[in-house]
Amino acid sequence: MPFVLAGWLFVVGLYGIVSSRNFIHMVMCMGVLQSSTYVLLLEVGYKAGGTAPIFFDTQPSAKAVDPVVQALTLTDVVVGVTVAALLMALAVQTHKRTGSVDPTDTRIMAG
Amino acid sequence: MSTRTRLLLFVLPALGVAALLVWSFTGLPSFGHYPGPYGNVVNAQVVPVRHATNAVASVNFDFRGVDTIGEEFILFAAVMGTSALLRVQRRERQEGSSDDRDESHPAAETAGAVQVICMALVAPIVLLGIYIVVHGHLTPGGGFQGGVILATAPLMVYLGGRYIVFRQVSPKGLLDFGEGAGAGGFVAIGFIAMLAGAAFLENVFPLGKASEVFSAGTIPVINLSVGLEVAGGLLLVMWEFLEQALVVRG
Amino acid sequence: MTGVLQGLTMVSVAVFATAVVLNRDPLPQAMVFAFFGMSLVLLFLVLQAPDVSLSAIVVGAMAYPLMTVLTLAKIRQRR
Amino acid sequence: MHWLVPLPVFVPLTVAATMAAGSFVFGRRVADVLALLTAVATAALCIAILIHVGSGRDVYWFGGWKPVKGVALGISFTVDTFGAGTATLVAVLMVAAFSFSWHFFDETVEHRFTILMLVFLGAMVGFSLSGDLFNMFVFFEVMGVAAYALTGYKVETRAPLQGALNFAISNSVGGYMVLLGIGLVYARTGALNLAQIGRAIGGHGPDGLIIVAFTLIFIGFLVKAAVVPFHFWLADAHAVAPTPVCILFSGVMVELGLYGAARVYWTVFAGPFGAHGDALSHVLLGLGVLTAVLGAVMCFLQQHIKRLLAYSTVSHLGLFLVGFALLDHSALGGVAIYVMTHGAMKGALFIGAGILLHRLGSVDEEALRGRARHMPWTGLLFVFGALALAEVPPFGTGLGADLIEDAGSKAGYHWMPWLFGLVAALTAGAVLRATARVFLGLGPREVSRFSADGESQEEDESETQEDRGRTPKSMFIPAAVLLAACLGLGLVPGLAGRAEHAAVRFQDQHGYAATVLDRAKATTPPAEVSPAKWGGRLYGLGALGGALALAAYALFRNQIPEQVRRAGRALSLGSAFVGLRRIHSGDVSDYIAWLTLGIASVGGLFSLVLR
Repeated sequence: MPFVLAGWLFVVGLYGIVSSRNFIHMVMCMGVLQSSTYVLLLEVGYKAGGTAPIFFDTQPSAKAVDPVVQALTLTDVVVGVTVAALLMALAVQTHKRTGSVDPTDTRIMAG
Repeated sequence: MSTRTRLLLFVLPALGVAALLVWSFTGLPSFGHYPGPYGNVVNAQVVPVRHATNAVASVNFDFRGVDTIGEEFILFAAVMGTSALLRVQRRERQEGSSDDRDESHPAAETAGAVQVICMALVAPIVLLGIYIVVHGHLTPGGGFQGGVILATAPLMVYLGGRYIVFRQVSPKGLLDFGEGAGAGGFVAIGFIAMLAGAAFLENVFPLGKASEVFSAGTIPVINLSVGLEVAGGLLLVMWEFLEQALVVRG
Repeated sequence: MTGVLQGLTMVSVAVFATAVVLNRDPLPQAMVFAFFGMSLVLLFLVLQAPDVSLSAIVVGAMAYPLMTVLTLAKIRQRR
Repeated sequence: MHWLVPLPVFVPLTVAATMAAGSFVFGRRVADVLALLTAVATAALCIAILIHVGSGRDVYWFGGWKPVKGVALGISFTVDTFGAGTATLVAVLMVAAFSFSWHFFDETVEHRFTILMLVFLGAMVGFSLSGDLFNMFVFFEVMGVAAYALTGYKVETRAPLQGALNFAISNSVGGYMVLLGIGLVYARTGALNLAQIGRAIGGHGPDGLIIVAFTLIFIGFLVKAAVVPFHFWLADAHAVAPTPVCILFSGVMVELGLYGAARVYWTVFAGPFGAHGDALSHVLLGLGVLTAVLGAVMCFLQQHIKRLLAYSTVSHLGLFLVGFALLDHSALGGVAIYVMTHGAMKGALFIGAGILLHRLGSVDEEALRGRARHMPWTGLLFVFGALALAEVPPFGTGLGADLIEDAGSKAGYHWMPWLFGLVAALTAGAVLRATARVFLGLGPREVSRFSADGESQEEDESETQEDRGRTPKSMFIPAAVLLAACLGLGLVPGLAGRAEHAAVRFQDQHGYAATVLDRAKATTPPAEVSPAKWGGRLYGLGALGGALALAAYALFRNQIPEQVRRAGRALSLGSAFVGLRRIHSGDVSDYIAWLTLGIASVGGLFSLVLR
């Protein structure tokens, strides 16, 4: 079952975030978690024996995989990288203020 | 919570989540048997109705163009946010003498050969980026991918050890302008359709002949504006990150 | 043939993802993450998604590493 | 398909992009004026749309892609009264926020803050109006990215960075859960339009895929809605975000999470789960009660006024979830009224906190003890805010609570008035206590329990550096207007009936699908509307009494005889509270562990009861 890969990525990503002691590591684990959505979407839209949904040199009648999930995944990729940029910027500033990127050292609010 | 406690708290629920996901996957159609209908209808309409050959680009910029506007504004907000978060505080300006940073070469250690290669790569990268942007409606690629590639050209200049040149070829005001104009241009195309009496973002431009560069109506125009935004935005982010690194050095 | 190729890339995605998570030192992790990105690109290719794999390339090979390296460079400088 | 519909989303976005493009032209004041005008225009557009949809629905097909044989090719905005009403609330609160920030920041604030606020505005309106599942996800993310950046805006201090990181990581995980759920649903139906998905899965009973997809999408939205145990990020973010941003966070952004969950439930999942309504209702009621009580208790334990208000928002979200859980049109109408009036009230209270910060440089109850004696009007603002929190008639919050309680009693949950009373007493009591301490100097001295409080004081001052001699009118007036609106909404004749009819339309899955896919004219199915009555309002007075008693206890507990205090200690509530506070650790890894626990337990419960 190829779909299990998506589940694995999601759970492994969660594990990474939960066990992480470094914000930069955490951002990359978020990337792993998010890749579960890419994988699920693209696997869902796949057709056995289908070609890419580009009809530049093939006939439109050719059996092509689903373009919609690919468009969704494209959007998703952009979301991922932009959120990562924002999180990195936050991590940089946190480090500047506290000298650390460990969530345990840097927190000051609780309760 | 200590890491240990947290992991103990996490283990069983994580197994539960995994079990739930696997249970849901048993209800999926088997791999390779996409049931439709959305994608099939789109595939059938792209060439005859839209005169575009890249179905993915047609979905992104025509059928579901509003999603992509949203996507562009995610990028836009992230760039604005990143540069707001990395803005150099007054306090730091006073501490680190920022005036002398123009003479510093952050990548000064770069070897001579690397410098030459980097500078030689600039032109091909720009060409490749433009090619990928303008053929987005025909072949894989488009504004986003081409925009990222375009943004790396000035970075090559930077890696070539020319920080001053980098700042000259990508002045901040111009990047701001490019980013804003790109995002705004996309929305403007939507409004143009409304002024023409059609729905927001309706493809009202001449459709041309499929598989030619000037075809598919608004799609290539939107690609251009997305390319502008992505290149401007990405460079702006890099600019801010570099600026940060330099203030510290200074 | 396609099936074997797909299976292999899926396994490699799973392996690299696990490696990313288990690698605790950010700089090596950034490298492993680049490999993970490349394995995703391959997977997208065998799933007939050239558009997505192209953007995964530009994100995984340009935007992401640049950002991570700059962030790490910045953080290391201050140590 | 009316041309007005896309405007309130794309006008603010256009202005934001233009401001970025022309950043070297605009000065700060030009940008401020432009932003305020845009927010006013957006509010006007939203109200126009609200009037235009009337008692029907309007479907706007972007790109002109109308559905073909029941297959939606493009994206639709499907606007009904609730959608347009929520959008109006967003825009009105944005007007208040811009007005407030006129004098709030010193000159270090740059145009980027205003630009991010405008993107935030457009995104929230888009989320309210959208009729497409993936499009909702996209606007959810736009709203998220703008919100994370706004939370961390005051980068010169540590707490906002921590708040923003916790917020961003928790909510991004929530967003990806939604997307995973969308992937599952798409695999089953090949559709992304809510109406089309609903129709495609409507006829069948739920199976594993549908239950898990529902769990993922629902919890993803509940992370934004800060339902326990997904609520941890909220207090961290709300306590540190700039005050104008807090107005929107507490007033409407969090509520949008619940709105999204409700929209998706009634357009998509009500079909397959219809036969299991009772079981679903029980699970959601449990979550709602837990959230309401925990939020209220945490609220009472706070000293940091913004954090206190943040926890009261958690508690109210619990009440809204309880109203949603009844799956009944009167209760949902009540929730709608409560959300509107709560937004106005919470906006006013956050403005009050912002005024304290502006004038006195702190929002810490203990640090401010008695220092606001010369600010009677602001004090009055807090007192009226507390009255609204206590659901005292004729504040609209009371009307909303009434409708929900009535529906609950009808369904056999006779404890419901007690729950509402408890929440009202604890949250209003906390605000009254803080007010008495800050404006009158009452009560015993207390040690700042957290080092954070001491530090945040120094930090908060950097938010503003203007002359602090008096409260600018641009701050006070929006708060007064919002409170007046909270009061006035409770007095609008026939509001309850209209809200209930709107709820009936909101819950009418077949009618929704018919309007979207078959271009059928929207009609309101006949429904019994509860008669207008004021009897339940006595609870409001009772809750006010409780709030006064609690505040008095907190302020004068040293005067209580020792024996009584010892008896109280024997209940060992104190150590329970310490434990409760310790759970809110400020460490985002902990939050994700709790989130995982939440997914597993809620998903597990759903899989047991919904089959």
